Amino acid sequence: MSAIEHLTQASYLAAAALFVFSLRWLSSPKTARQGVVAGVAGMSLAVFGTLLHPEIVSYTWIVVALVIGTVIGVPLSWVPLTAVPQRTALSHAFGGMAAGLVGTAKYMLWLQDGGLTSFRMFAIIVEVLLGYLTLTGSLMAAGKLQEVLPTRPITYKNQNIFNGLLMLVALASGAYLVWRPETWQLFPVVIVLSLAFGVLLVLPIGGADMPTVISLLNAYAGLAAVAMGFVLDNKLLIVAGALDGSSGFILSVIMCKAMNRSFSNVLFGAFGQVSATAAVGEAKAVKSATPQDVADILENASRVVVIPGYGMAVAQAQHRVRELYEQLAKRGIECRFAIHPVAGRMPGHMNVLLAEAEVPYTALAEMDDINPDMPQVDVAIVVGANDVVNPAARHDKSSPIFGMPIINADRAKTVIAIKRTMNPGFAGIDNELYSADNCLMAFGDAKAVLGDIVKAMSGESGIH
Amino acid sequence: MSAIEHLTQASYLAAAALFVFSLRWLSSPKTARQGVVAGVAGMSLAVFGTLLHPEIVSYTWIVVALVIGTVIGVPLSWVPLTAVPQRTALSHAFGGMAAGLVGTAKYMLWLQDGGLTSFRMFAIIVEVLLGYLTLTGSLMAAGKLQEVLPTRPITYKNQNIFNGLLMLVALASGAYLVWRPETWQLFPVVIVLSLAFGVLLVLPIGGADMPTVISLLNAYAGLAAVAMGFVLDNKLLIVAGALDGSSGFILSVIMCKAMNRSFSNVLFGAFGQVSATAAVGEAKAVKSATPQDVADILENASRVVVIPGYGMAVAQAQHRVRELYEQLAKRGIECRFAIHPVAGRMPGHMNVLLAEAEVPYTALAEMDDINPDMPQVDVAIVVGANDVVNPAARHDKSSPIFGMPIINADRAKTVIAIKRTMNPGFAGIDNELYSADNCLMAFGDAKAVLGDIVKAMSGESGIH
Amino acid sequence: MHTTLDLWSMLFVFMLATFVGFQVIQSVSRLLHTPLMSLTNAISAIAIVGSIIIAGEEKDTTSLILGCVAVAASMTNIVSGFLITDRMLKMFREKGRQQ
Amino acid sequence: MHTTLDLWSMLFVFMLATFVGFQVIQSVSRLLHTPLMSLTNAISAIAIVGSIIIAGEEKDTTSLILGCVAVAASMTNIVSGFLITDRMLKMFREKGRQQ
Ligand SMILES: NC(=O)c1ccc[n+]([C@@H]2O[C@H](COP(=O)([O-])OP(=O)(O)OC[C@H]3O[C@@H](n4cnc5c(N)ncnc54)[C@H](OP(=O)(O)O)[C@@H]3O)[C@@H](O)[C@H]2O)c1
Ligand SMILES: NC(=O)c1ccc[n+]([C@@H]2O[C@H](COP(=O)([O-])OP(=O)(O)OC[C@H]3O[C@@H](n4cnc5c(N)ncnc54)[C@H](OP(=O)(O)O)[C@@H]3O)[C@@H](O)[C@H]2O)c1
Repeated sequence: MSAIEHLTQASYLAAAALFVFSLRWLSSPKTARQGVVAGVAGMSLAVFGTLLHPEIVSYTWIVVALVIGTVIGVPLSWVPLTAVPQRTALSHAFGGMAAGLVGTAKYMLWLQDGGLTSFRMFAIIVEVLLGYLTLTGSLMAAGKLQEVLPTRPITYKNQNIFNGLLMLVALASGAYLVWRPETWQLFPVVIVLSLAFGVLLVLPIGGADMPTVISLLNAYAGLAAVAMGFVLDNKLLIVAGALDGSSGFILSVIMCKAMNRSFSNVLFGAFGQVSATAAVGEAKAVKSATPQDVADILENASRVVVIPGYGMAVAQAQHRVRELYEQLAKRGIECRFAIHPVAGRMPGHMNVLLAEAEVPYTALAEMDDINPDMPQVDVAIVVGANDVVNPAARHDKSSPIFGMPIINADRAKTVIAIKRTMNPGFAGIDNELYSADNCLMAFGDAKAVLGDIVKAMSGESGIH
Repeated sequence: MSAIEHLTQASYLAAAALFVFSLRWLSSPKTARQGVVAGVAGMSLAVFGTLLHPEIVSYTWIVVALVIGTVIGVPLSWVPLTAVPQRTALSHAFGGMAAGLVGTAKYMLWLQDGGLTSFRMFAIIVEVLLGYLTLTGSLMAAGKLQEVLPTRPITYKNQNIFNGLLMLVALASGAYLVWRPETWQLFPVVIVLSLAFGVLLVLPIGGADMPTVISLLNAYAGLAAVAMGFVLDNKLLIVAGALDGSSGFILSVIMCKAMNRSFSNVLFGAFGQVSATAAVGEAKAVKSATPQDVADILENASRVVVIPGYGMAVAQAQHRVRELYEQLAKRGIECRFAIHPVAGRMPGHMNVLLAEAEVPYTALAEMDDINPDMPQVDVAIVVGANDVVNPAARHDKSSPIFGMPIINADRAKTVIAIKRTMNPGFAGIDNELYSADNCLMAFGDAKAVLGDIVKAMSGESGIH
Repeated sequence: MHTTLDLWSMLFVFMLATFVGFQVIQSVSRLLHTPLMSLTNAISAIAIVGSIIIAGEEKDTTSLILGCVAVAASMTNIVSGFLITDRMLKMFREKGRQQ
Repeated sequence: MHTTLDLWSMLFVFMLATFVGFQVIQSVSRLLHTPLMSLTNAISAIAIVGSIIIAGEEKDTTSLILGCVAVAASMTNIVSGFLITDRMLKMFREKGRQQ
């Protein structure tokens, strides 16, 4: 092994260590940006180490490709925060594609020079299958999130049987290829089936269920990188892929738990439609309040908790929320934010939006930390959240969200719920919170209502 | 690679995973015994996988050696708990010896058949150095702990210079061997120097400082196993050795932190005598109490905290402590145990002793958890602890233990300190706690004093 | 012989990396789950390593094209992944603005 | 070539195992630090794997003797380490006796 090769290997080892530190530093917002630096350093080391590779005969096309990638990548990082899920999905698609293409190229090259051992063939099949499946699956997910594709679940008769048959054909072709790698006619079959599979898997899933799907595709993209590592005998790929794979896996498990779905449901059945039980109960009487009323109530409170949800994201109301927070702080009223793990449409959604609006993260509290304090809270303001504050999850065994942990908004002395209508949220079920005695509804778009509340408060702030 | 070899490798992979789980399950006493099962399973798999090795020509001597090992090992596991540190040290000595011997044998074999690459030679040197150093160092530590050897630090003039020179000679011989592995005359030099080194390093350290040394030797034994893994190209050895190494390393860091010593002090300077500043202050007046007094005070308390220390271990008073706990529980008096991380003479010392006496571990509280509650505690009973409750650590900048975290016994309403004399503890400094207004001394052997207290309480328990 | 012994090395690496991954990810702050997604996204674009070799070897036109597309795709992920992660993380502050 | 590529595999394994070790050990309950010491003691006796091969190959008398002594020493650690760990762990209970 030449000195150059040692250098390459050393840079790979260092890159692997840097990636581990990169993720480790995400354990706190204080060290998190350092984590990005470590990640960039690791990636640069890995790329430079690779460019030293003696088998590279020309750099021209590599540089062209790198430039193209940069030119596409930079604007992709400017998307508004509400489009982050789509961007993530798109990015998984690219990752899957890269894995699939490298696997395909390696197959062709080894087919020519006879390097196809059955172990390598096996690794290639896994890489290609996961890669292309991730490509089309993620494109579908991105399309549904961007609402380019219909977001409703698309189902047809015998769907499961059809998918199962296709899967069988793909596995049989793969197995045959491992046995006889030279039957190249089967290789395109595997590719096409993998591509089809990605589409078919995401087709029956509603747009709102995409976050779980995206996390799962994240795990698949990671596993595809691992398989590429086995194909190319490259430990760095295995390490980075495994880190990515476990991240996707853990995030989907967290989402499942917070939504009270079983995990097998995600691995297989997340790929199944969410039964939207549109339980239309008798319309219960609700009390409503004007922004001025809300402002008055807030003025007299000493402890306030804001519970944001998907509606805050839709209305882009996070800046108004921060203004409210400042008004309260000015009066010495304690204001905290109660963040439910699956509030919004992706893990950590609320945190990023509030951070964008410059709410200090020290004011954010996790569900388990704030729930014991809820009975001492004077006013809980629910901003476009619905399912995550539905008390039915605690006691109504027949409810589809029964058992899902919720933020106990109903235990606060007064609850103010800001939403546009009495329509249900993501889970499609009514929320008894709104008809509770201590609950007032402030109907309207979250941004507008909050704006009025803040105006009412700042108008009075001189008097106060 | 034959099927058998694959089987061997598979068993190694499984063993490595089992070892990780084994340690992971130690995170809670509930799963800890499961951890032992995983460890045994991993070790058995590894041994069986190795016995399949096709290069083994005869099993006779292996079986003899295994039987001898078992015959020695079983009685070694019956030692009383107070002798656990010695046993651990002895066991590191065996581990170091095994590494050293295997390294020596491999050197000889490869010297004959010309297999000595400079990489292998390097790994062998590291293995042999760490192995033999651990052997003699651990024997010294065991001897000091068992008080077979003088426990006082043995120092002489120019000690550091002498050690440094020896180290230089050893490193130079090693380096020369890596360059020219065939100069076999140097190999015994390295062995002898390593053996000498182990002795010289532990010589200047007092018996009471042995726990830190033992943890460090634990780390060295682990690293020796890692080096053996590099010599034999065996990943399982590398994994197990790395796990062992990090454990020893972390435990010594924890001890250092809890003793407020810097870590470099441990890596290099722990190998230096602890300056016993026998600060003999003016003898302050102390109040003393009889066991009957203590029993009366306890009867009227509603929250009691017991703070055990090295004296409880010396006096073997843990069973009396449990009886006291039961007497209190019978009266509905809350009784908890405050465990300082370095109370006693090894990490976790108090926990094992109290567990032996069948005190439920749920009654044990860590320092950081109990300190905030101390002002609400009616009686704090200090059983043979001294340094870990010395308030000087909090405020006296000139004290050698300044900055060491302590259990705030002095903040309890009443403190009762059980010890034999006014002599200082391990750190050799006076303890102002004893002369505090709220402190009563119950002089005597911990076992006897506690026995009397319990007797006084149980005598009255009928009346109560 | 060489590739099969190496197979076991790779399995060891995979197993250990998975352990590390699970432990590290579980300790990521919940606050940062969205940036976590984009950061792992960028890291998994390590596929660029394999793509560069395929593209650089220029064994034949097909593999050159496939390799270059893979390089461009991975580079896109790297650039956008790290940039957007940093953009999000910059927003997390202990104190509010001007305070 | 073979041994040097493998060198890097071994370094990867070592690095990852160290990460795993640090994380796993840091999460060990403080209650159990004494049993931890004896358990890692038993695990590091994995040196038995190397010792068995040296002893079993019987290449020459010296290596046979060295190997056998190493096997016996490692086996001692395995047996006593696991037994004493289990003995200690058995004593940790949630409730006191007879309750
Ligand atoms: N975070 C994740 O990772 C994730 C992943 C998958 C699924 N989910 C699911 O998503 C749901 C999240 O719960 P959630 O409470 O955050 O949201 P939700 O239950 O979907 O409710 C959102 C509410 O916001 C209101 N809203 C919409 N636009 C609004 C606007 N412009 N102004 C004011 N209000 C507006 C809607 O009521 P109106 O229409 O009446 O205004 C709706 O009731 C959970 O069921 C969870 O399981 C989350
Ligand atoms: N745990 C570890 O891992 C570790 C490692 C290294 C060093 N250390 C050091 O060890 C010390 C531990 O502190 P500690 O408070 O537990 O112990 P300590 O400070 O050494 O004090 C022990 C006390 O117990 C008393 N004692 C001895 N025999 C007794 C008996 N038979 N009956 C009643 N009392 C008896 C002694 O006083 P009398 O002689 O007056 O009775 C002595 O003051 C710390 O300084 C720590 O840094 C601990």
